[in-house]
Amino acid sequence: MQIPVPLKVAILTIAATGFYTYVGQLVPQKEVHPPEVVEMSSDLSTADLVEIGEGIMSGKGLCFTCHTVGKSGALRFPDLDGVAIRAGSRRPGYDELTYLAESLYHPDVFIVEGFSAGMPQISKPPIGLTDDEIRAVIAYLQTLGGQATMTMDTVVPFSAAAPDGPLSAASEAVDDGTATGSDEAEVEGAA
Amino acid sequence: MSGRRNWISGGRWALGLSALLLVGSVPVGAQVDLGTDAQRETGKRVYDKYCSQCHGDTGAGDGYAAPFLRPKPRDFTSGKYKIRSTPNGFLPTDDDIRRVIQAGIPYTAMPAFPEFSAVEVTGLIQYLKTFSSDFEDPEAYAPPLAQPAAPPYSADNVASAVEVYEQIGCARCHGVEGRGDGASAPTLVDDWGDPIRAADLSEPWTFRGGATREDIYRSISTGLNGTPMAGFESGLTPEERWKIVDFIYSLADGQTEPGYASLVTATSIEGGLELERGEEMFASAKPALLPVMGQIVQLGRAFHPGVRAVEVRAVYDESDIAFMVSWSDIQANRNGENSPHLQVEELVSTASGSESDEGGFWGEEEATEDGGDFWGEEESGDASEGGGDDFWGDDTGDAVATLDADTAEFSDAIALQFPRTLPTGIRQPYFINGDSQHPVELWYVDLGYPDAPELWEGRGSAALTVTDEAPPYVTATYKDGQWTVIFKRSRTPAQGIGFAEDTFVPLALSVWDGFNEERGSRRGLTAWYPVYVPPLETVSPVGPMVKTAGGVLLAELLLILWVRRRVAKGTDSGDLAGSAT
Amino acid sequence: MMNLAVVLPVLAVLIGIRFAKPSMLGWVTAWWLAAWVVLDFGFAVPVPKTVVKEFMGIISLALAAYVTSDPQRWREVREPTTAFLTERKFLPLLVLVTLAIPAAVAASIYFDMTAPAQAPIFGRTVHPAPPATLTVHEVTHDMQTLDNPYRKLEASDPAAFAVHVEAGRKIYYENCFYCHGDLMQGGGMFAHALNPIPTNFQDSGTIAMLQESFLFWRVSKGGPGLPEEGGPWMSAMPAWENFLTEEEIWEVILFLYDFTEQRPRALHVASGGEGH
Amino acid sequence: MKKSYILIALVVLLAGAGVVSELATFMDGRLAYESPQAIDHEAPTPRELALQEQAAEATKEAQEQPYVEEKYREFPVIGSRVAVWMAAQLHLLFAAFVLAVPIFALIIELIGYKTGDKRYDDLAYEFTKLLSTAFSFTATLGALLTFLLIALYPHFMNYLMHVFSPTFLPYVLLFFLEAVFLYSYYYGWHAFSKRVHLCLGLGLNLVGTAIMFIANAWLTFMMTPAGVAASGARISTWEAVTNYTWMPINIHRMIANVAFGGSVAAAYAAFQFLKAKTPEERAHYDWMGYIGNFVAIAALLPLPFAGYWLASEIYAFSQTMGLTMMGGAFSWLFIIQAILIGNLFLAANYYLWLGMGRIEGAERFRSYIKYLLIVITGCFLVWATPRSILATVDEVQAMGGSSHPALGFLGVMSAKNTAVNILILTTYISFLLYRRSGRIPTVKWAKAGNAVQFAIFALAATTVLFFGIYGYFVEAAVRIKFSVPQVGSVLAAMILVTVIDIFLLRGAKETETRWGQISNTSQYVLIFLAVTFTWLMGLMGYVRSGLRQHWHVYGVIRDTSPDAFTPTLGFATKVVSVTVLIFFAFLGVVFWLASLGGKHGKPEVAVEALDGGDV
Repeated sequence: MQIPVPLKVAILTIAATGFYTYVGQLVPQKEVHPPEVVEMSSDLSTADLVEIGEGIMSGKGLCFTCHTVGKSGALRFPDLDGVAIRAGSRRPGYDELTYLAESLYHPDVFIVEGFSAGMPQISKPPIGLTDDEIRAVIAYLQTLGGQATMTMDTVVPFSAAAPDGPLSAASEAVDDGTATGSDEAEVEGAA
Repeated sequence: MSGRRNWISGGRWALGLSALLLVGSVPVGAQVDLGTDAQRETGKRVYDKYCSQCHGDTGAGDGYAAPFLRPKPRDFTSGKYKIRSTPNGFLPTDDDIRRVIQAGIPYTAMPAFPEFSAVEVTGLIQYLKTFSSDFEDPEAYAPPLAQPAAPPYSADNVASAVEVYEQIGCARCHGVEGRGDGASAPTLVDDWGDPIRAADLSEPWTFRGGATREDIYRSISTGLNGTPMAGFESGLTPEERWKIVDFIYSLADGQTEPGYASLVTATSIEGGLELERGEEMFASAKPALLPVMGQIVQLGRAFHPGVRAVEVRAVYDESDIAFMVSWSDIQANRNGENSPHLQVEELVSTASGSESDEGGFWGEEEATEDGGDFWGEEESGDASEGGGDDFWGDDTGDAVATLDADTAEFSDAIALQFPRTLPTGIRQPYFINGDSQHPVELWYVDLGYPDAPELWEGRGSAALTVTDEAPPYVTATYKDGQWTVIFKRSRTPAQGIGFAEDTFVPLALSVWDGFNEERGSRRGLTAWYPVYVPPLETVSPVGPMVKTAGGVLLAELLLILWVRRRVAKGTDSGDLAGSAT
Repeated sequence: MMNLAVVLPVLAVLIGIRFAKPSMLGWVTAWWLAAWVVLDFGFAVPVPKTVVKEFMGIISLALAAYVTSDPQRWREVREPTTAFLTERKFLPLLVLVTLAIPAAVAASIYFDMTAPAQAPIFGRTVHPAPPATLTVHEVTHDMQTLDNPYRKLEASDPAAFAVHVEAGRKIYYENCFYCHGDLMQGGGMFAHALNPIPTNFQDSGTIAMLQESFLFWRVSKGGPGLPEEGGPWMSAMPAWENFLTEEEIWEVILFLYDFTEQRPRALHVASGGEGH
Repeated sequence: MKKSYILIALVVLLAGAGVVSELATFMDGRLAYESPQAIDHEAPTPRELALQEQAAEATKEAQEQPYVEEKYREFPVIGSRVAVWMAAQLHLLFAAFVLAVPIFALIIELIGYKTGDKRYDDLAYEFTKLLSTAFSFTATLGALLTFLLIALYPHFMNYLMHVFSPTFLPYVLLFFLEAVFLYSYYYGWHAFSKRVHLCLGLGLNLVGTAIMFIANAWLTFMMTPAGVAASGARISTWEAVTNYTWMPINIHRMIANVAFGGSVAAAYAAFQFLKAKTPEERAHYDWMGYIGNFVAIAALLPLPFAGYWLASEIYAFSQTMGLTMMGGAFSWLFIIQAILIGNLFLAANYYLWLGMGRIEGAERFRSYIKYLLIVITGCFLVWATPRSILATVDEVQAMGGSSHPALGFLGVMSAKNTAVNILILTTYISFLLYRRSGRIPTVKWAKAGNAVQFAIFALAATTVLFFGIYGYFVEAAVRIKFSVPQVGSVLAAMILVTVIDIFLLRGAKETETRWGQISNTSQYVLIFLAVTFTWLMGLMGYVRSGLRQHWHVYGVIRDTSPDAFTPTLGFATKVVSVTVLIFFAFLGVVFWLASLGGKHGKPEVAVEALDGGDV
């Protein structure tokens, strides 16, 4: 009944790892999931959108990694306080909604003076906000100095649901993203 | 321990003093002890840090927290101390004050301060005395009342006490069953005109003066200064007082601690869950007493919920589940209306007192100031001063007539709250009406309309809606100061949460006390408590028992065999890990 | 802290054993039992079962190491055990013990399975990780650099500091003491109705371990603002940003430290953390 | 007879299966041919036409489909994350071994060279023997890991290449160099002159360390990125390399590798000891195991301090990450870690105590063991006390919170720091006692020397305890700094005492050490130690990597794969356990191969003369 040494060693190894696994099962078992994807039903009110938008800005959207609200001084990215006031008048022919939407969908098309490009396309991975999430973000941005008017029925320019408008050409040029040079040309042209 | 010893020595002291009283006048200098400057300075230092936030810098009971408190913090300038060993109307002894400082007053904001040193407590006592000139008046002092050792509890006393209890009018305030629901209870105010509630004698742990039989005896003897509760030192013989004590003691089955539950366990019953069966259906269910707190998180805050605890029982069968919730209520308010989503104005403003300029946020009005409209007439306040044979005077009867529950604006109501879906992880919906991501359902019934229960869905307090789902069946009864409400619903509803076997379903309750002007977000509520529905068919423990025991036995036998073999072979080298060749 | 009625007799027995000089087996058994009795019954506030189990596991390991680390001791334990297992004269007792152990195991399983249900346990994260940034009243703060704006007054202008502390005191006694209590020990009037119970600020393991920015986060966002891993999700702590201004939150934080005579953890201190 | 029945049954079964399947195809065909067209013409049936059409459509569709770069691919059954996790863990374990063994092999060889004692040289050679197979395993597993990463995380790997491409060429070159050095070091053991050979060993170590530093840059960058823009674009590769945690990880890993390598080598020795047939073999492998364990424990002692440094750098990089580690989801992991390290210390001391059995005259120290054990157990208990205790609702209510009024004192940093320092000090005393047990000092000042040593220990212990207790009375900011004097006094005491001891035992009267006369139990303890070390490395690897939570590169590149969540500790420990078991299976192969090579070169060592006390 002599047990061979390798077998004994194997049993010891299995017993030791088994014991540690057992210890591992005794502690509280928590699974931490990435920030939840907000389920956005089609009947959300404007206030809901604002709330969700704020959550996205600080969570999934990572907006506050760079942007600030209510800060001044040497900033790397534009401060968002009062952005709703400026949004309607910054680019000729752009209303508030279009401006905000463009800034979110195609951040490199128009760069606020004094800043340089660098914002990732948040509608694309790794951040990858959905159209509805961007809708919520816009709703929140509208409250910064203004009144949120966004609803679930509002057609957001540049989103998948938007009909081909006067701006779709610009958006396509940016969308394929193959040549940065052409983007710059667009910026020049648009400015 | 030490408190009791104080009482015994106090009693001796009292005996000595009563001997002196018999001889002649009270020796003045011996009694007025206002302490030294150093003591009072120590006292002031302690008072300013630990006491003034409630009792106020000048001892007038008007500190920062005062507007939010009921009972109000003691006004030391009045010289009226509730908990004493001296006769009604007289100043307390130093030991009385010390006892309260060190032990606190249960179910009020007055905490216990056991960490104060003897010097600090003595200093504090002397400093408190400076607030009221009464302490300089030798006439205001009286020797402590005799506190005899408690005779053993006697069940016979209980039966004969009922007569005394009725005769001297206890029931008029405290109610027939002692639930603080007497006819004049709604009208009671203290000496400052603030509404005050008669003690719920079925919850001794809430007694301000302590829950032991000795404590109860003392409170009956001395009365509570400044409240309508008179002293019965002369009105009742010690035997009669002990009878009352035993009667009160019996109301909570001798419990002096509430024994709050952490779980509601449902019990399976036979014979169908028929509402007609009423309370009888719950006879076998284990009661779970859940503490209720005020809703102070959202606007319309209730700093003083009218309900302190609710008792929940649950029964179930294959198809249905039923909950019975009962709680003490001073008055059944069946008129008026109530609803979970109604907005109410703040009863208390933070701006009360000195800074009136920053009110706004809490609502402008201070309803407590003109409390007459629902707290009753003021004249009952001086009732305690009579103290003679008829302790209550005659006028309280009228007061009862003017404060009729039928004209109340707010009705009583109750809601059972469950998550809409069973939480999978540790995350639960917000305990007040859920939140946008984690909705809850409310089984709501306005007790003014017990036939029309409603099923609400909550996604936060701002998003409460009545659903068109089938509401639970409800019956509600009010008897001797106690509401008993029974809810019944299918265990597998079409929508919302079900009650599967062997699961924990979170439950939170909300109770609205109409008498306390509670409505909407102003209410008493509980945290989440799990409701456990055990499997209808319990797994027999025999299988696992036999299996494990067999396994252990086998291991033992193997071990014995192994050892024996080794010994027989003579290879037992003593090495733990086997032979060393 | 300790239940002397239990601890002293155990000590007496252990001292008695020292003089009685029992066999090694008896000695080990006595110590094991003594440790268990002290852990399970020796504390005024009972030690939770999970910790008792963990500690007894470690102590068993240590005793085993002690016995087997010396051939002499090991022999003293082994020989009587072997004798008990093999010798004929012990047979009746051996049969009894061999049957008793499975019986005891079966009994414990029986009691486990028929025990009344207990409320489920939720582990609690003591200090959940704060977010990188915090938006209160529409102002976004960087948690790394956020500090109490009034803290510097403590040195530069004690009188003004005292005014802020007093303001914090007023705020505390108008809002917080219902749960956290007059003495900040977490024992307010509603504390008995809450689960988890309110934080005890007097405990040196709470606010003294934290930066003021952490308190600012917890006060302003409350239970609803707890992060994903910050269980158990039942905290009744309100999001005070709905009731208090930013200044008021900072003031009440000042008061918390002032009353409890604690100091906040300094900003920018790279620490090894606890529990390592 | 019976066998033939079975055979027949099998044949019948197979035949039956064949008939059934044939029938099924036939019927299918029959059904298809029911169309009247099929009977008369060769033309395709409608079904065939439809099928052709379908196939054509699919082809067309595929042709029209644009190529889309995949972000993630899924590994079957266990998922991508676990696959990469296990591959990385295995690779790292072997790499750690391959990096560590040359370090102490070289040192032992050097000792042998300096003292002229051939036994050391043989021992170093024996350690090196384990290397070559392990090296191949490391390389193979590294390749597996790389393939898995590129296949399963193409998008993310592309990004890492974007940042780190300049480091790849040096890495590969160094890898070649490593191979050259390693094989020349091993095969050239007896070929080169000793000096040249030692230089080869040095080169091997330098190259190995450089390789590790480069690989560390990649993984520390994922944790504490630097040198890239917020968008992820590379600014400076050098900055990305020298990020916050790079150097702490380098140091931590180097020390931990030595500890791990020593313990695995000791396990090898233990395994050979248990299989040994002759007293000579037993003596040799006992000695080897002892040295291996000595190396492991000596490296283990400073490891907590390196750990503190790493943790403090993590805090400095991001408080959020620091709190996630210590206060958040991972806080319970450190209780498991405490149990592991407590086991390590207990087992290491236990091995030493057992080892005293082989030394003549060790009996005089036997009575101290009791007290050492009590101290170690006490420290173990303190370290394993959770800050917030798992308790039932009733227990929590009785405690008035999630921390116990009495035990709560043991759950905080002050107590734990004190416990760790005392634990280290005690283990060191165990070592000292062991060292002493074989020798009796002859110098005149022996008594005074002993007294001074004792005083130093007492002073160090008092300092540690003083700051531990004082820590409860000061604010946190001050308390954090207390670990410096605590650690300082322990380190100083260990150095001072060692120096005194060296002089004290000069010319000491030595008693006989009977190598090989040790219980088998002790050898299993060595194996247990190796398993525990390995498991601990797996666990700490998990926490280091898990801290990133749902990020590939913390704060820069988000993990959007289905595996982005942080699994439960229970799951993590299972993966770690499986990995450890696979590792030991592989290790068995390595040991076996090593023993094949050694069959004809059995160590011929004069057992009695062996002297292992002085390393």
